[in-house]
Amino acid sequence: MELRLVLGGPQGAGLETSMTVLARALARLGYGVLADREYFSNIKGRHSYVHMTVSWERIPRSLDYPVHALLAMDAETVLTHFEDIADDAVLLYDAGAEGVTLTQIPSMEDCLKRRLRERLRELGVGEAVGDVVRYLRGRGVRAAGIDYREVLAGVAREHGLLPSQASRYLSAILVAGFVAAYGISEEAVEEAFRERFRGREELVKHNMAVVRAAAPKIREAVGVRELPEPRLGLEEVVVASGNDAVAMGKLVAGLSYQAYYPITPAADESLLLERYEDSAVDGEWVGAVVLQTEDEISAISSVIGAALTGARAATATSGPGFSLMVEALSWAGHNEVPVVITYYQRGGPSTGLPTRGSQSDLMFAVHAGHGEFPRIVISSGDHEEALEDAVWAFNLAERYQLPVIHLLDKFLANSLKTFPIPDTGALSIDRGEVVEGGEGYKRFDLSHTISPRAFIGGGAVMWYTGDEHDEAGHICEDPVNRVRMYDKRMAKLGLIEEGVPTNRKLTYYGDPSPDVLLVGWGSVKGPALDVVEELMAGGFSAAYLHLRMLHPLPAEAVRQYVSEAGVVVAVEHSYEVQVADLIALRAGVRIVNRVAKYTGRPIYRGELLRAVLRFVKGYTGKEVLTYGA
Amino acid sequence: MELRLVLGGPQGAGLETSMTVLARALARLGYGVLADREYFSNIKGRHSYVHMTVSWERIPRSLDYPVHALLAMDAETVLTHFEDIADDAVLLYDAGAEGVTLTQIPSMEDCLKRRLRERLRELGVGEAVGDVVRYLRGRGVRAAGIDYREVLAGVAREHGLLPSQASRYLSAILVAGFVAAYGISEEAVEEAFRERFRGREELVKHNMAVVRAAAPKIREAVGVRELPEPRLGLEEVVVASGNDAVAMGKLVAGLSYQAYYPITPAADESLLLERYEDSAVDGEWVGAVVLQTEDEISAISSVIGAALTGARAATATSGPGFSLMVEALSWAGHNEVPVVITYYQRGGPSTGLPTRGSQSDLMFAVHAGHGEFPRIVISSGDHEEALEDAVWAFNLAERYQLPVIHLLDKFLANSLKTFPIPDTGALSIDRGEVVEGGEGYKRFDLSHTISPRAFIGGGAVMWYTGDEHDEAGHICEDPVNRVRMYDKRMAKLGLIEEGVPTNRKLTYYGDPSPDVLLVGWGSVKGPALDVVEELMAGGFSAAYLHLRMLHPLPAEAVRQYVSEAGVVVAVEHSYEVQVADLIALRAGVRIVNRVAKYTGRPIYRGELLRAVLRFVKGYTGKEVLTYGA
Amino acid sequence: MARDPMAYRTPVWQDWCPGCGNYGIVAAVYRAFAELGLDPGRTVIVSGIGCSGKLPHFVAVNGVHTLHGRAIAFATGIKVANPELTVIVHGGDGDLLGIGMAHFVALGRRNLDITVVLHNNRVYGLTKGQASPTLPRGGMSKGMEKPNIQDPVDPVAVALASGYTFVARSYAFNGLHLKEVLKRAIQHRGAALVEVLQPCATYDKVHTPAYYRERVRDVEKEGWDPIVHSPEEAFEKRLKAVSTALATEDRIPIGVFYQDTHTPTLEDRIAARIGAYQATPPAKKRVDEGGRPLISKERFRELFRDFIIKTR
Amino acid sequence: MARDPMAYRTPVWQDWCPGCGNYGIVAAVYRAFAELGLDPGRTVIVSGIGCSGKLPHFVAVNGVHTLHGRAIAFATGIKVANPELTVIVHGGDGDLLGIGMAHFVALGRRNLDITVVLHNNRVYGLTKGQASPTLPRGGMSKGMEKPNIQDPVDPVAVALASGYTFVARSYAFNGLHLKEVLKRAIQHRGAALVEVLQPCATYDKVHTPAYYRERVRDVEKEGWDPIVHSPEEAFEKRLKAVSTALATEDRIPIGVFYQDTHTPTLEDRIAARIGAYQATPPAKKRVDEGGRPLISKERFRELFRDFIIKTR
Ligand SMILES: Cc1ncc(C[n+]2csc(CCOP(=O)(O)OP(=O)(O)O)c2C)c(N)n1
Ligand SMILES: Cc1ncc(C[n+]2csc(CCOP(=O)(O)OP(=O)(O)O)c2C)c(N)n1
Ligand code: SF4
Ligand code: SF4
Ligand SMILES: [Mg+2]
Ligand SMILES: [Mg+2]
Repeated sequence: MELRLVLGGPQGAGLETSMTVLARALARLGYGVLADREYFSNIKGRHSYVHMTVSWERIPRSLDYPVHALLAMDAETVLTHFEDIADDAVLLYDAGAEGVTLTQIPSMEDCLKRRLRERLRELGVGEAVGDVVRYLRGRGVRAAGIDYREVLAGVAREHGLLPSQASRYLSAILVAGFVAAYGISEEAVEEAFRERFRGREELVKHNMAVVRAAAPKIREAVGVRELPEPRLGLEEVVVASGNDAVAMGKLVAGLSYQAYYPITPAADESLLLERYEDSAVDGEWVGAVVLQTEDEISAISSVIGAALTGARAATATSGPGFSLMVEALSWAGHNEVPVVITYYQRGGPSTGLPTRGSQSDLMFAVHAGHGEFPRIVISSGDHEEALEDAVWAFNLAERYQLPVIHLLDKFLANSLKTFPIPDTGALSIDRGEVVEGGEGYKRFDLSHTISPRAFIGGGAVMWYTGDEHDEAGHICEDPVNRVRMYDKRMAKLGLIEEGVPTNRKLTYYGDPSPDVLLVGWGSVKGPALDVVEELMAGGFSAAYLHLRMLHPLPAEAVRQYVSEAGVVVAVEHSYEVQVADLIALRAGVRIVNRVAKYTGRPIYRGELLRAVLRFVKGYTGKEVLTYGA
Repeated sequence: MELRLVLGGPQGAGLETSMTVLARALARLGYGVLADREYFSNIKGRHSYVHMTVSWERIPRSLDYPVHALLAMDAETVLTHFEDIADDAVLLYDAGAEGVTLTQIPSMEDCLKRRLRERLRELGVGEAVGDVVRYLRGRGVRAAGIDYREVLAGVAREHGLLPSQASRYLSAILVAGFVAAYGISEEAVEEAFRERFRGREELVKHNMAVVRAAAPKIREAVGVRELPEPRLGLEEVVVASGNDAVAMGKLVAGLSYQAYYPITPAADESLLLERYEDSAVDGEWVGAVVLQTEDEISAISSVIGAALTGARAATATSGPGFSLMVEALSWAGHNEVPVVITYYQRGGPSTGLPTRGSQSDLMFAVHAGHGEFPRIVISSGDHEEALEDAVWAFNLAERYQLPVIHLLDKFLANSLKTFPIPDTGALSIDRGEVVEGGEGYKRFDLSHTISPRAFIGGGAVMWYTGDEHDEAGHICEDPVNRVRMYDKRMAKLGLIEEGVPTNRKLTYYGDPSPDVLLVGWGSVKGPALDVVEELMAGGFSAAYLHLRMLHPLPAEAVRQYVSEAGVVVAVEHSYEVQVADLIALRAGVRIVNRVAKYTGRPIYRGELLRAVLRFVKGYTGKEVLTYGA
Repeated sequence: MARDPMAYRTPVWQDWCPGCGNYGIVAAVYRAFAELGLDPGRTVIVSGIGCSGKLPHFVAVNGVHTLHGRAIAFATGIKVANPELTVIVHGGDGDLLGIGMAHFVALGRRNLDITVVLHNNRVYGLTKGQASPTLPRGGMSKGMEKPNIQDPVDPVAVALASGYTFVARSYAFNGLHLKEVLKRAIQHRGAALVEVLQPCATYDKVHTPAYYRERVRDVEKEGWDPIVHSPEEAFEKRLKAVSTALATEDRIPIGVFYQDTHTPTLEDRIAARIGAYQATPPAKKRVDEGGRPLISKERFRELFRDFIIKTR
Repeated sequence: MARDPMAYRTPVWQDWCPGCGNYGIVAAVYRAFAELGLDPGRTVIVSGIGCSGKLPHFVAVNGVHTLHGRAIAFATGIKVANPELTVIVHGGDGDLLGIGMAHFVALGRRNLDITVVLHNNRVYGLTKGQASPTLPRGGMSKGMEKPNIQDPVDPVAVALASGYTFVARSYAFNGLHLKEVLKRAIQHRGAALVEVLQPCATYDKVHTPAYYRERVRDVEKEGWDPIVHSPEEAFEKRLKAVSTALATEDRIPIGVFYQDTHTPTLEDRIAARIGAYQATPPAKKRVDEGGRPLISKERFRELFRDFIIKTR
C-alpha cells in the first residue's frame, strides 16, 4: 500500500531539490506523497533528511519506520539511519565513502557518535561505512555502492563543467536511486526538474545527465521492483508544503496586508506571499502587501493598524516571536480588532530546537496576554485543513472582532504533500457587521455585544485606546462603564460557543462508543487516524476526536465524547500533553492516559499504535515516544 | 471596633500627605490602620481618594462601607461619595464650594455625571454641593462647612505667604477635620508632619498652622467623638505600603541588582530600593544596584545576566511590562536561572485601568512563555506576607534554579498599613547548591536533577544557550539528549511538590469541615478572613483557604480541603475567577460558585459577606461585586 | 479648505497639569489642522502611552492611542494599508527614544509618509517623573531619588542617522513656530520628525518655559537652509544639519534642519512592486464576491499553477 | 600574559558555511584574546541569535548565547553585576540594528565598558538570507523574493549619535587589522563598537571577499586620528568621524574612527553613587550569615527607621 523512504545528506547540498523533484514526479504519475523534512538550525553541513511516504492507494497521512529505501548522500546518513531500514530495503550510498568512519564525521553530534559507537560494538560491526553496509547486506538489504565522484566527473567531462560545478548535482544521484530502484519514468522526473528550475534549462540538463549516468549502475546493483499502479484516481493535485497551503488560504481569504519578522518555521509562508504580491485574477489584485518589519512587536502592531483601516491583515511567527506579540495581542483583544496570527509551533522552551516540531504552546496561546479578553484559537490537522482554516480564521476574526490565533506546527509547515485542489469557490467570506459610520458613530456602541465596525478612513471618526474606554473609544475609568464594557467583550465567548457549529470545531472519526478513543489536535491527526484504522482493522472499536477550535473549547461535546468512550488517550507533541489539561480545565474531565513526544521529531504510526495498545491492555499514565533521528 | 473614612480631592493636591500623616499619627497613638488609595491614570486634577480603616482592637485587614467620615477637599468628592457615608457620619466640605454643581466639575467623567444627575433627581435633591449637604444633614450627617479659602488666607496672612503658596496646604484641612472630629492629639500629627517633611521645618509649621486654624471651627460644627483607647498592645509598628514592604523584603533577602522600567503600580518599589542603594549595616553594604533600563525586555534580560554572575537579581513590573518579559522568561526557565519577577497586577486588558487593581493575570503568569519549563508562582495576601515572600522568592529561585514570579496587585502595592516589625532574623536564606566549578565543570550535569551551580566570574568556564543544550551548555539537537534535558528540567516541579511543605504553600483558616469554604489568594485574604470571622460569629461553620503557591499548586491538599467543605466559593478580583479554573486544571475539582469583582476597586467586606450569604442560601453560579467609586 | 481650529477640539476634558507644555502642542495641532483643512475622517493621530499619549482624545480626528513605544509600528500598518490617510504620531521622549527606539529608527529607513511629533519633556511624565532618554546626565527631576546616570540622546541626530527626510525642532509655547513647522512636516512626503521642547510643569523644574524662552533660536531666521537641493548634497547636508541643531547650555536651535524630497517614500517603493497599490491599497482591496472568495476553484488553479500537477 | 590562540578554541564543530566571514572573525578573536592574555574564567562572550550568535560555543571562555536582539541587555546585567569581567558582545546586523536597536542605543547612553562586535553580513543568515538593516535599498540576497525596499542604516553613525566612546570598523578577512581593532576595543574603558564587514558566502553574492578586498581603506594609515584629546573636542570629532567613516561605492573606510576616554563609564557613575560598589559589586555581595539574612530584626529596625513608629 505504501513505500517509505529516507533521503539524507548535509544541509545545503540539494536535498530539498531531490525531495521536490521526487514528490512532483510521483504526483504526476498519480501517487500520493507525504514528505517530512528534518534539519538542524544550520545553513550548511549538518545532517538533514527527508522522510517520505509514497502511496498508490491514497494520500498518505502519516510516516513510519522502517523505511524501504535509504538514499544517502554521505557517510553520516548511512551511519545515522542504518537501523531505520527494513531487512530487504534498498540502500544507496557513496562507494567513495566506504572508508569513512564515525570519527571522521565532524558534523555529527558527540552524543550520537557515542551512542552509535556503542551500538556498533554491540552488533560487532566496525565503525566505517563499509562495515555497516556489509552488516546490512548480511541482513538482506540491497545496497548500491556508487562512486559519486566518478559519476559526477563523468558528467562534468561530458558537459564541460568544472568539478566544483558538477558537485552541485550530487543530489540528483538520490533521484537516480529512486528512479532506478522503482522503475520510475525518467520523463516525469525531467519534467519535475524543469518545473523546479524554470527557465534554467542547463540545470535540468545537467541534473538529468547525472540521473541517467547513475541510474543504470544502481539498477544493476539492486534490481528494479516496480511500484504498483496508483489507484488514487485524482486528475490533478496540489503539491505544497504547509507554509504554502496557509499562504494560499490567506490569499483566498482576501488577505491584503501581512507583516512578518523572519523566523523558522514561519518565514517561508511570508516569502510565498511576497512572490504573489502583485498577482491578479481577471485584472483584479488578489495579492497582499508584505512588509518585513524590524521585529515581531512591530509586525503585530502594524497588522493591528492595518486591520483598523479595514484590511484583512495577518502575521506569521513561531514561539519566540509570539512571545513578543503578547502585549499587542492584549491591545487587539481589548479594542476588538480582527487580526490573524499564524503561529507555527517549534521545539521550545526559548530558542529550543528551532527547526524541529512541537505542540507545546497550546496553553500559552490560550492564556497569553495580561488581563482578560476574548480570543479564538484554532488549529489544523493537515494541509487541506490548514488552507481552509486560514480562510476561517479571518471570518472568525471579523465576525467576532477579535484576534484569532491559528496554531500550527513545524511538522505541517515544512512537510510536502499532495492533495486535491480545494474547492475554494465553496468557502464563504464573512466580514462580520461592517458599517460606514458617519456622524456620531460609536465604535463600542453598547447596544450590541458586537458593535458594528467602521473602518478608519471610511469617513467616520473614531477612537481606540488600550485604556478602558467608553462607547466612543475615549478613556473611561468609571466602574459602571467598566463592567458593561468588560461584560460586552467577554460575552463574545458565549456567542462563539453558540454561533459556530460544533462539527466545525471538532471532527469525530470512528466508532460512536469506542473502546479506545484518541484525542488530539493539529499534526496528531494523521498518525491518529491511521492508528484508529489499524485498530479497527484489528477488530477493535476505536475512534479519534480531532479538535479544531481549542479556545473557546466546545466543552460540552468533548465531555460527552470522552465520557462515552472506554479507554481515552490524549496524544500530543509535548511533555505535558496540554490538550488533556485544557479539557480538564474547560470540560471538567481528566484524561490520565497521555501519549507524549517531545524529541522534536514527528509521531510515527507504529510507535503510536504500540503505545495505544499498551493502554488498551490496561496500562494507565503517560507514554513517552522517542523514535527518530 | 473600627472607624472608616474617606478623604478625597483632586490628584496632586496633597492627599497622599494627608493619608501618610494621619496614618502615622494614628500609628503613634497605637491604632491599627489600613488605607487604600484610589486614583486615576493622571498626574493632576482627576478625582482621587483614600479609603481608610482605623481600628482600636487589631490591625485592620479589610475595608468597608459606609464610612463614618468623609473629608472632602473639593466639590467632586462630596458629589461622588455622598452615598458612601453612614447616617451619623462626619462630613467636612468646603463652604466656598457650596454653589458648585455637577455641571461645573470638568474633571468628573460623563457617565458618572449622568448617573449622579439621575440619582439626585430620584432623591429630589439639587445638583449643587449645598443641596447635597442639606440632604445629608437631613439624614443625620454632621456636616462641617468650612470656607477653605478663608482658612488658608488667614494662615497666609499670619505667616506672610502668597495665596498660591498657601494653597499648597489645602490637604492639611482634611487632617484638621480628622483631628477635630475624633479628638486626636495635635502633637502626634505634628510629629507625623515632621517625619514627612524631614528637615523642611517651615512646611511643618505651615501645615500645622492650617490644622490649628481649621480644627476649632470643625470641632464646633460636628462636635468631638473621641476614638476609643487602642488595645493592640504593639510597642512599635512599621507603616508602609505594599511596594515598600516588598522592597524591604528584597533587601532582607540580599538583593544586589534590580533592573526596572517605570510602570504603575510597580515603580515605587524600585524607587525605594534606589533610596537605599548605598545603605550599609555594620559597615557592610546591604543595598542593591538599581538600574532604570530602556524597556522591560532589557530589565529582565539584564536581571538574568546579573543572576548568572551570582547576584540575587530581580525586577518589578505589572501586566504590560510582564508581557514583554515573556520571551526572556522562557530563556531563564530553559537555562535554569534563578530570577525573581515581582508582578503587580493592575486592571487589564492592555493598558486597561492602569492605576486600579486586579487579579486577572493568574493564568497568564502560570502559562506565560513558549515551550514547557518549570517556574514557580507565589503570591502574598498582605504586607507581612509580601515582605516574607520577597525573601522566599529568592530562596525558591536559587534552590530550584528557576524563575519565580511573585504575583501581587495594586491593592497591596498602594495601600498603607501598620504592621509589627517582622522578625527577619528568623527567616532563612537558601542559596541552593552552589559550587566553585573549576576544570571540566558542567553547568547542566545530568547526574543531578538540579545541577550544582557555579557563577560566571567565579573561575569556572561555562556556556548557556537558548537552544537545547548538552551538559556543558552547548547546542545539541540530539533526540536522546533532548529527552534527558527536558525531563531533568520538568522534574523540578515534582521536587517542589515534595520539597516545600504544604503549609508554606497554603494557609487554612477556620473550621476543619466547614459549611462554607472561601478559596482565594492575594488581596482576597483580608476581606475573606473578616467575612469568615463574621460568619462564624453568626453561628456558621466557615473557613478560608488561602493559596500562596499557585504553581506548582499543592493540588492534593486543595482537593482535600475543597471536597471536605459544604459550599465552596472561589473569590477573586477578576471576571473569570481564574483560581477556580486553575484548581479544576490541577486538582480536578470544579468550583462553580465564584465571586468576581472587576471594577478595579477592592472587594469590600460587606459586599463579600452578602454574596457569600447568597451562596449559603443555596444560590450557585457567579456573583459579581461592584461597590465603590 | 481652511477650517475653524476649534472644530478640531473634542469635548473630552484635557487632564494635563496646569502649565503643561502639552496644552501648547495641542493648540498648535488644532491650528495646523485647520489651516491645512484636514478632513477628520481621513486623518489619524496615533499615540503612545504617557501624558503625551492622551492627545488623540482631545482632537476630533481619528485617534489610535496604542502601546508604550509602539505608536510608529501601529501607524505604519495604518499608513501602508491606506496611504490616502494623513497619519501623525504623537509620542513621548521615553516612548519614542527608549522603549520604541527600534521603531523610531526603522521609520527613517522606510521613509514612510508619517509625521512624528516627539513631546520632549525630559521625563516620564505619566509614571511620575523618572528620567527619560533626553534628561542630561546628572539631571534630576522631582520624581527621582538620585541624579540621572545615563547620558541623553539627541532625537535630531538619531533621526538624521536613520534616514528621516524631514527633521525639525520647535517649542511647545512658541505656538506660531510650532504650528508652521507642523504644517510643513505634515505636508512633507516622507518620514518627518518634529521634536517639540515641552516643559513638564510638575516634574521638571529646570527646563521651564523661562528656560526655553531665553534660549530658543530660530536657525532658519538666522539663515539656515534645510533643503536638500540635489541627492548628492544629502550626506553633507545631514552632517551640517546635526551641527546646526546642536543644543548647548545657552542656545537651543529650533526650526527645520533638514528636508529631502528626493528619496522615494515607502509608498512609492511598494507601488513600484505592486501595480494595483496606488488605486487599491490594502484597506480597499475587494475581499469577496457575494460572500465567496474572489479566488474560486478555477482561479485557484490558474493562480497557483506552479503548485498544481496534472496526473498522467 | 600572552597565551596560545588555540587554547581559546573549543572542540565544538564550527558549523558555518564554507567561506563564511565568521571564520575570520573567530580566528581574530582567538588571537586578540591570546595577545591580551584574557583569563577564560573572567571573560564572557554574550551573543544574540543568528549565525553570528553561535560564536561563543567556539571560544573557550564563558559563553552566554542569549535571545535575538537582547545580547547587550544580558551583557549589561553581567557587567554591572561583576565589573571585573571582560564582557564582549557578538551579534548580527539584524540582531543589533533591527530588533535590538533600542538596546544598542541605550548602551551608548550608558558607556558601560562592553565591546560590541557587530557581524555585518547584510542579511539574516540563519533564517536563510532575508534583508538585514544594512542591506542597501534595491539589494537582493539569494534568500529574497524581491529587492529590498528599506534603506540601510549605518551602525557607525548610530553609535556615534548614541554616545559610544569607541567606534571602529574592520573586515573579517583582514585578520591582522581586525585582531588589533578588537584588542583596542577590549582595552578601551567604555562602550565600544566594532563593526566587522563579514561576507556571507551563501546568501550575499555582492559583498564578497573580492568586493571588500578592493574597497577597504585603513583611514588611520591615511592619517585619521580618532582620539578625542579633550572633552570640548568631542562633538566636532564625532561629526568628522561620521564623514570619515562614510562608505561609498568604491571606498569603504576601516579603522578606529573615534575614541573618547573622558566620559565616565557606567561603572564609574554607579561607584559614585554606591561607596561599596567597586570593592563589592552585586555578584560578590554577601547575602547571608549562616543561612540567615544580614538584616536581622535589630538591623531592620535601624535600616528602616523612617518607616517605624514607636507607639505612645
Ligand atoms: C510596556 C509598558 N511599560 C511601561 C509603561 C508605563 N508607562 C506609562 S507612561 C510611561 C512613560 C511616559 O514617558 P514618556 O514616553 O516620555 O511620555 P510623557 O508621559 O512624558 O508624555 C511609562 C513608562 C507602560 N504603559 N507600558
Ligand atoms: C524573537 C525572534 N525572532 C526571530 C528569530 C529568528 N531568527 C533567528 S536568526 C535571525 C536573524 C539573524 O540575522 P542576524 O542578526 O543578521 O545574524 P546572522 O545570522 O546574519 O549572523 C532571526 C530573525 C528569533 N530567533 N527570535
Ligand atoms: S506630568 Fe508633566 S508632562 Fe505630564 S501632564 Fe503634568 S506637566 Fe504635563
Ligand atoms: S549563511 Fe552566511 S553568515 Fe551564515 S554561516 Fe553561512 S555564510 Fe556565514
Ligand atoms: Mg516624556
Ligand atoms: Mg546578519
